[in-house]
Amino acid sequence: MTSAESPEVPVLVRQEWCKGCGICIAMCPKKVLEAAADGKVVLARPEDCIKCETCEIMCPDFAIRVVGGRSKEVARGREDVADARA
Amino acid sequence: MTSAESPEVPVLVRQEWCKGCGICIAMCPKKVLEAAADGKVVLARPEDCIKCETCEIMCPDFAIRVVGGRSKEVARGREDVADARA
Amino acid sequence: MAVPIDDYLRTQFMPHIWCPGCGHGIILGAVLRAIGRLDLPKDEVCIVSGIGCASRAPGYLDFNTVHTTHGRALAFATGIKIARPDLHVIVLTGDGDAAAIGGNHLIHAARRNVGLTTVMFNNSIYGMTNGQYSPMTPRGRYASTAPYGNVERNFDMCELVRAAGGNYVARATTAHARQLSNYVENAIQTPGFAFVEAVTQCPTYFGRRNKMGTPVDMIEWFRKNSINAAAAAKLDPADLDGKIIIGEFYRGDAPEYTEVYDEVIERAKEAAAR
Amino acid sequence: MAVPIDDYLRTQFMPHIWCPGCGHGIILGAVLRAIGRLDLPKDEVCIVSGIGCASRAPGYLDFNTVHTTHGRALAFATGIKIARPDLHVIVLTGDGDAAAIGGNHLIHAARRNVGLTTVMFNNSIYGMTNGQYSPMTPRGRYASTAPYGNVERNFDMCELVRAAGGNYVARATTAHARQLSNYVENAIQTPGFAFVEAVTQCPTYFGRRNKMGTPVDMIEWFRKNSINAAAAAKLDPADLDGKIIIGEFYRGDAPEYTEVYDEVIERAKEAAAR
Amino acid sequence: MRREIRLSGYGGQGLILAGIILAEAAMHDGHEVVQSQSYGPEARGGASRAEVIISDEPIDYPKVTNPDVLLLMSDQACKRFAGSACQGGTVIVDSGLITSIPETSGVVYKFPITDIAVEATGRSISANVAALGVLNTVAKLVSPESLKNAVSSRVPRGTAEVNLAALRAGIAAAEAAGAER
Amino acid sequence: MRREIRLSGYGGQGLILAGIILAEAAMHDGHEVVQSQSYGPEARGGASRAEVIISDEPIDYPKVTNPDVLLLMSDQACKRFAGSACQGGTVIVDSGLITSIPETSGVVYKFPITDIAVEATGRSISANVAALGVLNTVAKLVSPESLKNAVSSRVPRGTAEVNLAALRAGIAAAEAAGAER
Amino acid sequence: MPGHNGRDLRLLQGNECCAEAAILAGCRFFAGYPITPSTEIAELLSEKLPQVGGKFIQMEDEIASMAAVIGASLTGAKSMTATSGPGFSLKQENIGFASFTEVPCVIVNVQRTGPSTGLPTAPAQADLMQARWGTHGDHPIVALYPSTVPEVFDLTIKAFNIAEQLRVPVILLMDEVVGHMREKVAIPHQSEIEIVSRPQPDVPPEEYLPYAAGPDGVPPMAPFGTGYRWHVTGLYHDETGFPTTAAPKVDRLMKRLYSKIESAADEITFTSDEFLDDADTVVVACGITARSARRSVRLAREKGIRAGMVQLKTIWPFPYDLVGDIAGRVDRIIVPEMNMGQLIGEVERAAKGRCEVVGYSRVDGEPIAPAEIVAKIEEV
Amino acid sequence: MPGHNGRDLRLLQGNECCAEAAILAGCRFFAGYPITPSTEIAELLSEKLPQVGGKFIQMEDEIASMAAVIGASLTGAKSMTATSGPGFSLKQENIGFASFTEVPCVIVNVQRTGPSTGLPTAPAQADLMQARWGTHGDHPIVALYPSTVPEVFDLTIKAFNIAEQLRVPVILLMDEVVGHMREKVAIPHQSEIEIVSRPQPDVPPEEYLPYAAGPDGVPPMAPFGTGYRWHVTGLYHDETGFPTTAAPKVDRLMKRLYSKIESAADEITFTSDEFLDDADTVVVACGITARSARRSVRLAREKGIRAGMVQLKTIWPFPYDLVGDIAGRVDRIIVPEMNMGQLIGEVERAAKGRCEVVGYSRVDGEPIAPAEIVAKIEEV
Ligand SMILES: Cc1ncc(C[n+]2csc(CCOP(=O)(O)OP(=O)(O)O)c2C)c(N)n1
Ligand SMILES: Cc1ncc(C[n+]2csc(CCOP(=O)(O)OP(=O)(O)O)c2C)c(N)n1
Ligand code: SF4
Ligand code: SF4
Ligand code: SF4
Ligand code: SF4
Ligand code: SF4
Ligand code: SF4
Ligand SMILES: [Mg+2]
Ligand SMILES: [Mg+2]
Repeated sequence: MTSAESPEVPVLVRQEWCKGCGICIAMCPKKVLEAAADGKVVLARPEDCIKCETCEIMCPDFAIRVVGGRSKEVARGREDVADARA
Repeated sequence: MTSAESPEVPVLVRQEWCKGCGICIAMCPKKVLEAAADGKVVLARPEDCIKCETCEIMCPDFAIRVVGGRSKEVARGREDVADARA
Repeated sequence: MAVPIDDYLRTQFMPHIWCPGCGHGIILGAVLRAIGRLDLPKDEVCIVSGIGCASRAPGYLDFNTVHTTHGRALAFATGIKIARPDLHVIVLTGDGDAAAIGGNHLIHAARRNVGLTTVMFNNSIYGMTNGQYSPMTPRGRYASTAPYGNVERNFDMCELVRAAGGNYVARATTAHARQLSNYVENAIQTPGFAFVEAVTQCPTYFGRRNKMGTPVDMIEWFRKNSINAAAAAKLDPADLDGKIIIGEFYRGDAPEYTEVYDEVIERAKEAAAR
Repeated sequence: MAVPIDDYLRTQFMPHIWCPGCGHGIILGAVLRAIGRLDLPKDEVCIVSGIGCASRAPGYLDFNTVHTTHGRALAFATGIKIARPDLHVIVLTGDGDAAAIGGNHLIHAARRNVGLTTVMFNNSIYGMTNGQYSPMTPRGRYASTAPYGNVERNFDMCELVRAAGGNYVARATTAHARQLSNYVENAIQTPGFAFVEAVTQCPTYFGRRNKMGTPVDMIEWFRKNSINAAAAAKLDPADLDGKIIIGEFYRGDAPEYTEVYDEVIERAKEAAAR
Repeated sequence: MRREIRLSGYGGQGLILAGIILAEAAMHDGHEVVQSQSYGPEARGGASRAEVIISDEPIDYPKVTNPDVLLLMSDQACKRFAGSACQGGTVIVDSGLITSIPETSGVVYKFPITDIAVEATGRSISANVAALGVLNTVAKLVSPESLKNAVSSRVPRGTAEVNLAALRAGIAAAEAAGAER
Repeated sequence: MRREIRLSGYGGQGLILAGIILAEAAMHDGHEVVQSQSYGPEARGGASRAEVIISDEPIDYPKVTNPDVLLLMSDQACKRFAGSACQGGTVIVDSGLITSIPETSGVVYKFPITDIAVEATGRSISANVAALGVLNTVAKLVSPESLKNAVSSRVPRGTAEVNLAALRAGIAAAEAAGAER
Repeated sequence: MPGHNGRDLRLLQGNECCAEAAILAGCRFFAGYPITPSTEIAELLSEKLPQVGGKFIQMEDEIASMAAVIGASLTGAKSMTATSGPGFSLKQENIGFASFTEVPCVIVNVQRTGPSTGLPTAPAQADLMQARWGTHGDHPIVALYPSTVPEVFDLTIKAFNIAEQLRVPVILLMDEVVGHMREKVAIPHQSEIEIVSRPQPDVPPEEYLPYAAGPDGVPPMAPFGTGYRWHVTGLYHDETGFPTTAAPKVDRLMKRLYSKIESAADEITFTSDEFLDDADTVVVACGITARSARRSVRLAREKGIRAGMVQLKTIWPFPYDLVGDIAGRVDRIIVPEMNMGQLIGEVERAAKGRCEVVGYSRVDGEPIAPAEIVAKIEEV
Repeated sequence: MPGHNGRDLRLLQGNECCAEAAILAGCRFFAGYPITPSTEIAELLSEKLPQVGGKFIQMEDEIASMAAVIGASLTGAKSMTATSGPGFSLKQENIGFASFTEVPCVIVNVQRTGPSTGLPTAPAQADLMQARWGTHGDHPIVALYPSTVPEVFDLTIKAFNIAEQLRVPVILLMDEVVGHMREKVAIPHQSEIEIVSRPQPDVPPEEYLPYAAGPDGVPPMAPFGTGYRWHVTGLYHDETGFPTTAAPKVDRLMKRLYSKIESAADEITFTSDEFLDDADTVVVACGITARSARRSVRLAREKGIRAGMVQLKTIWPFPYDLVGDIAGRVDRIIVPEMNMGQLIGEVERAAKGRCEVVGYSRVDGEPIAPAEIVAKIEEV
C-alpha cells in the first residue's frame, strides 16, 4: 500500500502491482484516475469518485481497490448496473 | 465359389466365407434361403428369388451375391425401395 | 451393372476376422458400394483406420491402406490429404477409436474442414478388447467394465461433429444398409469434412452382455428403435429417449481446407517473389 | 462487504507474470469475486490448470492448487473430483490448453457431467509460446504461425461443449467483467459440468499481430462487437459474422457423475453382501 | 512329478473354464498348478486352447510343450495338436465331432463327449465338464472329490446341477469303457 | 582475440535486435560471431538481455561470462549486471534512464542514449540503434561501414532511414564525448 | 475355503491377482483405458472397487487415466492404473509429472510384443528400458517385475508401499504370460499385510512446506482438502512448492529426487537366486524368463555344469553392485531376455569387463524355453 | 550477399538454420504443435514452406503432428516435425509406428530442462536416453546431435538423407542454447547439396512387395497414389505388408529393422575429435557441452596435460567400438553432460572397465563451462 488509507482517498493503488496498463483510467466513468509519468495510475480527481468499483473489477493486476467496498448486494453484481461504459 | 454358376441359380454363396450368421436368411423377403446343418446358408427356394439384393447387401461376410446383379439404378439404391423388411 | 465388390477386396484374406453376424461387414459393404457407384479409381482411394475390430477393415481392401495407431486415424489422414489433396481419403473407425481416444482429432478435423470422409462403426462397445463400455454406450447398459450398469452418458456424435464444424453429417444403422451406403456416397461427394455414423451390432460383446439375442435380433432392434430425423423433429424430446435418430443432419458448403491452403501458397509465392 | 480478494491471493508472488493489460487478470478477478460471493471455504476449493499464461493462475491463489501438464487439467480435475466429490474443483485453462491439446478431455468431462467448473481464458492465441494461432483464432487473423492469415476456422466452444453434454454453458468477455463473474458464480452452483468461456485480450501477441491497439482498445472492441444471445437469436446468421455472442446458453439439471457413481457403490456393496 | 494337460477345441466349447476347473481341483488336492490359455488371432472366434500343468514341486517353466494328456474337441484342434502328445500320453478325442485323427505318439481314447453331455443334460454346452469327467477318469489327475467341488464352485450360478450331471456322465462313460477294455 | 559484449535493459527496448545487428556487422567484417539472448521467466515483460561474442577463431564456449563491453539501459539491468564487467571493460549506461550505478570493475561511460535517439528521430524505439552507435564508437568492435549495412538490412521495413539517423546520432555523441574527455 | 496357514487359497490369473492385491494394499482409485493384455485388471477393479467404497473410472485415453490417477492421489487416495505398451507410451508425460511432483501411484504395464501395435496378445520383455527412460528429462524411477502369480501379489503390495513411502510412481512390469496364467495364491488376511502410507505433516498448515524433506529425502504430503493448501507444479519448485528458476534450488530438487531413491535402494531391491555360491556361469533374468532360467540351471547342474542364476524382481533402480559383485566372481554371465538386448546393457555396465557377458534374445512372441538357456550355458 | 566460396553467408539462429536446411533437404511438409524452445522452426516453416509449394499445418497436439507427418510421408513428401521434451514424450507412440512401418521422417527435439514442465527456457541434455528408448517395444533409432549452428545445417540435411536412405525416423537432438543462438552459416547452393531420396520399386505394381528388402535391408517405398496399392500396419507384417503372427516372420522383421541400421552404422556415425593421438584423458561429449569440452582440452594442453576430446554428432546408434577403442588406450574418460548421467552409461558399456570413466553432471539449467571440465581433468 503506497497510498495512505485515509477517509479522503476513495480508492487505493498498490503501486508495486500496477503495471500502468491504463485500463482503469479509461474505464472510470468519472475520470478520477490519470497516468503518472511512469504510466502507473494516480488519483487525479478523488472527489469525483462514486465508488462504482469499475476500476477494481477491471484492473488485471489487483492493483486498485475501492476503500470500504460496496454493499454486498452491489458487489454481487446482481443489481442491473450495466458493465463499465456499456 | 462352391455353388456352380448356372442360369438357374439366382444367388451364389461362397461357403468358405459364410459364417452362418443367419442374417440373409432372416432378411430375405421371399424366404429363399435356409440354414444347412453347419449353419451355413443354402438356397431352399431359388425359384422364389426376386433378386432384390437384400441378402447381398446385408451379408457381413461378402459371402452371398446375386447373379448378374441389378440395374445400375437399383444398385445405386437411389430408387425408393424401402430397406430390407422395413 | 452391379458394383464390383470383389474387385475392391483383397480376397486372399477372406473370410475376415469379424465374428459371425458382426455388423462391421455390412457397413464395409455399404462403403464399397458407395465407392463403386462413384467409380473412384482404386489408385486414388486411400483408406485409413486406427485400432479396433472396425479398424481392421483396410487390410481387406485393395486401395492404398493404412492401419495406424489407436485413435489417430484422422490425424494420419489429415497428413495424407494435405500432402495429396487429389486422393479420396476415407477413414474407417470404431466408436472407441473415434469417440474415445480419438475424439480430439475428430473435432479438429471437423473444425478445419479437411476433405476427409469418416465412417464411424458404432457398436457402442470396445469390441477388440472384449467388451468394455465406450463413450457411445448408453447409461445403464452393461459392459465388462460396467458390471453395475454404465454410469456415463453417451455422446450424440452427429451433434458433436456438427458443432465442431463438420460439413456433412448423417447417421444410419445396419438395418438401413442401403440408406447408409447412400449417405457414404453423399459424404464422399461433399467437399470438406464428412461424417457418417453407422450404428452396428457387436453380438459377441454388446449383444451378449445386454441380452440382445442374435445378430438378427439386434438388427431388428435397430429397425424398430430407429426414427427418421424428420419424424423425430416433430416429437417431444422425451419420446426420443433410447431411440436412434437416423438421417442426413447437415450438408454444407464451407470451403475445404486444402483449397484454402492453396490460396496461402499463392500468397506466399507472391510474397517471396517480392 | 466487499469480497476479500486479497485473502484469496498468494500476495507474496504479486505482481503476477502477466503482461501489462493482459485480460487474464480481469478474468481471474471475476472468478475470485464469484468464489467470494459464494463464500466457499478456502480448504474446500481446488483450482486446477494446465500449461499456458492462463494456466499460471493457480500459483497465485491460496487454495488447493495444481498446475498440471498442457491440456490435461480436466483429466487431473476429474480424478480429484471423483476421489473427493465434496471439493469445489475449478479448472482455469487457456484456449490452447482446453481447445487444442485438451479438447478431448473437455468433451469427455462434459459428456460424463463431472461436477467441475471450467473457465476457459480465450485470447484466441497461444500466449505463453509467443503467439501462434489456436483453434480459437478466427480465419484470416494473423499469428506467428499464420503469416499469411489463418487458414483454419475457430470452434464455437460453447456450442461444442453443449453438444458434448455440458450442463451449464456461458460466454462473456473482459469488457463484461461483472456479467462474467455472475456466470462463474452460476457455473459453480450448477451441479455437473459447467463451462464459461471468457473472451480476453492478449495485447502482446494477438493484439500486436492484428493491429488491435492498446489493451483498452481491445476491450472496447470486445464491447462493440459483442451481442447478447437473446438479441443474436433475432438476427440473420450472416449479420453475426465476426460478432461475439455472449450470455448464458444453457443451464440443465442432468445428474452429476459422482452422484450417479454413489449409486453404483450402493449396488456394489449390496452385490458383495449377497 | 509334472504332468502337462492340453484341452483344445473351438471357441464357445468352454475349454478354458474346463482348464480352470481342473487346475482348481489339483490345487485343492495340494498340488502346484499353472493354468494358461492361448490368446492371439484365434481369440476372435475359431480355435480355443487351455493348458494345465500339475506338479508336486514349484513349476518353473509354465508352458506346455508335449502334453501328457491331450483333449481334442474339433477337427482343427486335432490337426494342429494331435502330434504334440508325448510318447505314450493320453489322447482323448470327442469322436462325435472328429472325423479323422492324424498320427500321434499318444494312446487314443475315443468318446462321443458332446453326445454324452447332451444325453445327460440336454445341453451341448456342458460337454466341457463331461470331458473333464472322461479325462480325469482315464488319466487320474485329481481326486474325484476335488473335481466335483471345483465344478460346483466355478460354473456359472445356477448351473451346478446340470454340470455335475455332465461330470457324472463323463465319468460313467469312461468307467464303462475301461470295464470293456 | 575474443570480445564479449552484453546488452541489457528491459523488454521492448529492442536490445536483441541490437545484438543481432552487431553480430551481423562483425560477421561481415570477417569475424567469427555468436549472438544469444536470455529467455526465461523474464521473457514475459521485465528484463531483456542480448549477448554477442566476436572472435578471430572459432568460438567454442558460446556464453558471455565477464563482458568486455557492457551496455546498461535500465536500473534493473544495472543492478544485476554492472558487476559482471571484466576488469577495465567498457561499461556504457543510458544516463537518462539510470539513477545509480553500482560498483563495477569496468570503465563507465554515461550517455543519455534514449534522449539522443528521441532528439534525432523523435522516437524512443530507436534508442537501441543509437546505443550501437555509441557503443561501437567507444569500444571499436566492428567497422562503421558494416554496422551501417547491418542496421539497414535488419531493421523493420521502412524504418531504415530513421534508424540510420539514430545510429549517426549515437556515433556523433560518442565522438563528441571523446573529444571532450 | 481355508488354505495354507489359514490363508485363503485361490487359483488366480496374474491380472486378477494384481487387482486383488491392489485392493488389499489399500488402492481406492483406478483410472484406466482398456488394452490387451492388461484389461482384466480394470475389469476386476470395476467390480471390486465400488464394493469397498473405492472408485473406478474408464477414461477417454491413457493420458487422461494417468492424469486422473495423479489427481486422485493428491486427495490422499491410493491410486493405480494398468496398461500395455502403446498406452504406456502415452502415459509417459504424466508419469514424469508424478515423479517430479512426488505423487505416489502405481502403474502396471503388462507387456506385449511391440513396437507399435506389434503382437497384442504375445509376450515380450521389451519395455524395460522405456520404464526407465520413457519420459523426457532426468527422473528416477522404481520398477518391479514378478515372475509368478504369487510374486504378482507380493510385488503389487510392495509397489503401493514403495510408492507411498518414497512418494514416487512405481511401475509394475508384467509379462503377458504371467498376467494371463492362473496359479495358486495364498491370500493373507488384511491384518497380516504390512501397509505403508505416505508421510503426513506434523506441523500446522501455516508451517507446512510441501517439498521440505527430512533425512530420508521424502517430504510429508498432506491430502488436498484437509486444511493444508499447497501448490503442485511441474515447473521446478523449491521447498514451498512454488516455481523457482534459481540454479541452486533447481539443482537441489533434482538431486534430492535421485537420492531419496538411492538411499532406499537396499530396502527396495528384491532378488532371488539359486546356486550362486560356486557358480562360474550365472544367468541373470527377470519375469517369465527367470522361471526358464531357474529350470535351466537345474538342468545344467544335472549335467555337472556349475551354473547359477539371479532373478531381478527390482529392475529399477538396477542392482549394479550386486551384479558387479557376481561379475567379479564368475566367468560368464548370460542374459536371456525376450527383446533385442535391454537388460544386458545394464549388466555390461555393472560388469565393467570383469567377466564375459553374453546375451540371448528371443523376439518372435514366444517365451524362452529352459532348453534354449541350457544350450547357451553349454556353449562356451 | 555473397560469402565464403560464393556461398550465402548468414547470421542464423540454430532453429532458423534447421528450418532453412530442411527446405534445402527437400522437406515439403511440416506438422507441429508449438513448444518452447523449438517454436521458431515451425514459425519459419509456416512462412517458407508455402513459398516453395510445401505444406505447413499446426495440429491440435504433438500426437496428431507426428501422425500427420507419417501420413504425408506415405504420399512421398519429405516430412518433419519439431518439438521439445513434453511434446517428444507425446510423440513416442507414433515414432514407434514410423520406425516399425519404416516411414521416413525427421523429428527435431530442442531439449529443455525437464522432467515435466521443468524449466522451459533453460538448456539440458536429458532426453538422450528417451530418444533411444522412449517408445514401447524394441526399435532401433538414429539420432544426430549438433553443437553449432553450421552443424545444425549439416546434420539437418544428413537427418533427411538418412531418413530417406534407411526408411527410418531420424531424431535431431538440439540444445536450447544451440537452437536459440545465432552464428555465421555459409549456406550452399541447392546444387551443392547432396540429396538422398527413398528407394523406389523397380517392379510393376503387381510384383511390388512393400517390405521385401534387398541386401541393404531397406525395402523400396512407393508413394501412395501412384498405382502401387499397399498396406501399412503397426501389427507385425511380412514382406507383403500384411499382418502375420508366424514366429519366424516376426523374428525376421525385427532383426531386419536392426540390421539395416547396423549395416549402415559406419556411414551414419559422425564424430569430431581433438588431440586424441597422445591423450591419456579423453573428454566425450555432445552438443553444446562438446564446445566446452573442446575449449577445456585446449586449456588443459596449455597447462601441459595430455587431454583430448571426442564430440559425438551421432548419438544413436552409439559408437561403441570407437569409444571402446579409446577406452583401451587412455587412463580416463570424462563424460560431462547436462543431465544426471545418461551418455556415461553407454560410455561405461563401451569401456568395459578398460579405463576409468568419470562423469560430470550439471542439472541446474546452466551450461557446463570449460573451467568446470578443466577442473575435472585436473582432479585425478
Ligand atoms: C493406445 C492404445 N490404447 C488402447 C488400445 C487397446 N484397444 C485396441 S482396440 C480398442 C477399442 C476398440 O474399440 P472400437 O474403436 O469401438 O472398435 P471395435 O473393436 O468396437 O470395432 C482398444 C481400447 C490400443 N491398441 N492402443
Ligand atoms: C505437451 C506440450 N506441448 C506444448 C507445450 C507448449 N505450450 C505451453 S503453453 C502453450 C499454449 C498456451 O496457450 P493457451 O492455453 O491459449 O494459454 P495462453 O498462454 O494463451 O493463456 C503451449 C503450446 C507444452 N508445455 N506442453
Ligand atoms: S470506483 Fe468508479 S468512480 Fe471511483 S475511481 Fe474507480 S472507477 Fe472511478
Ligand atoms: S488497471 Fe490496474 S494495472 Fe492497469 S493502470 Fe490501473 S491500477 Fe494499474
Ligand atoms: S436376392 Fe432377395 S429374394 Fe433373392 S435370395 Fe437374396 S434376399 Fe432373397
Ligand atoms: S448373411 Fe452371409 S455369412 Fe450370414 S448366413 Fe448369410 S451368407 Fe452366411
Ligand atoms: S467382437 Fe464385436 S465388433 Fe469385434 S468382430 Fe466380434 S462382433 Fe464384431
Ligand atoms: S503473452 Fe498475452 S496472454 Fe500471455 S501474459 Fe502476455 S498478454 Fe497475457
Ligand atoms: Mg466399438
Ligand atoms: Mg490462449
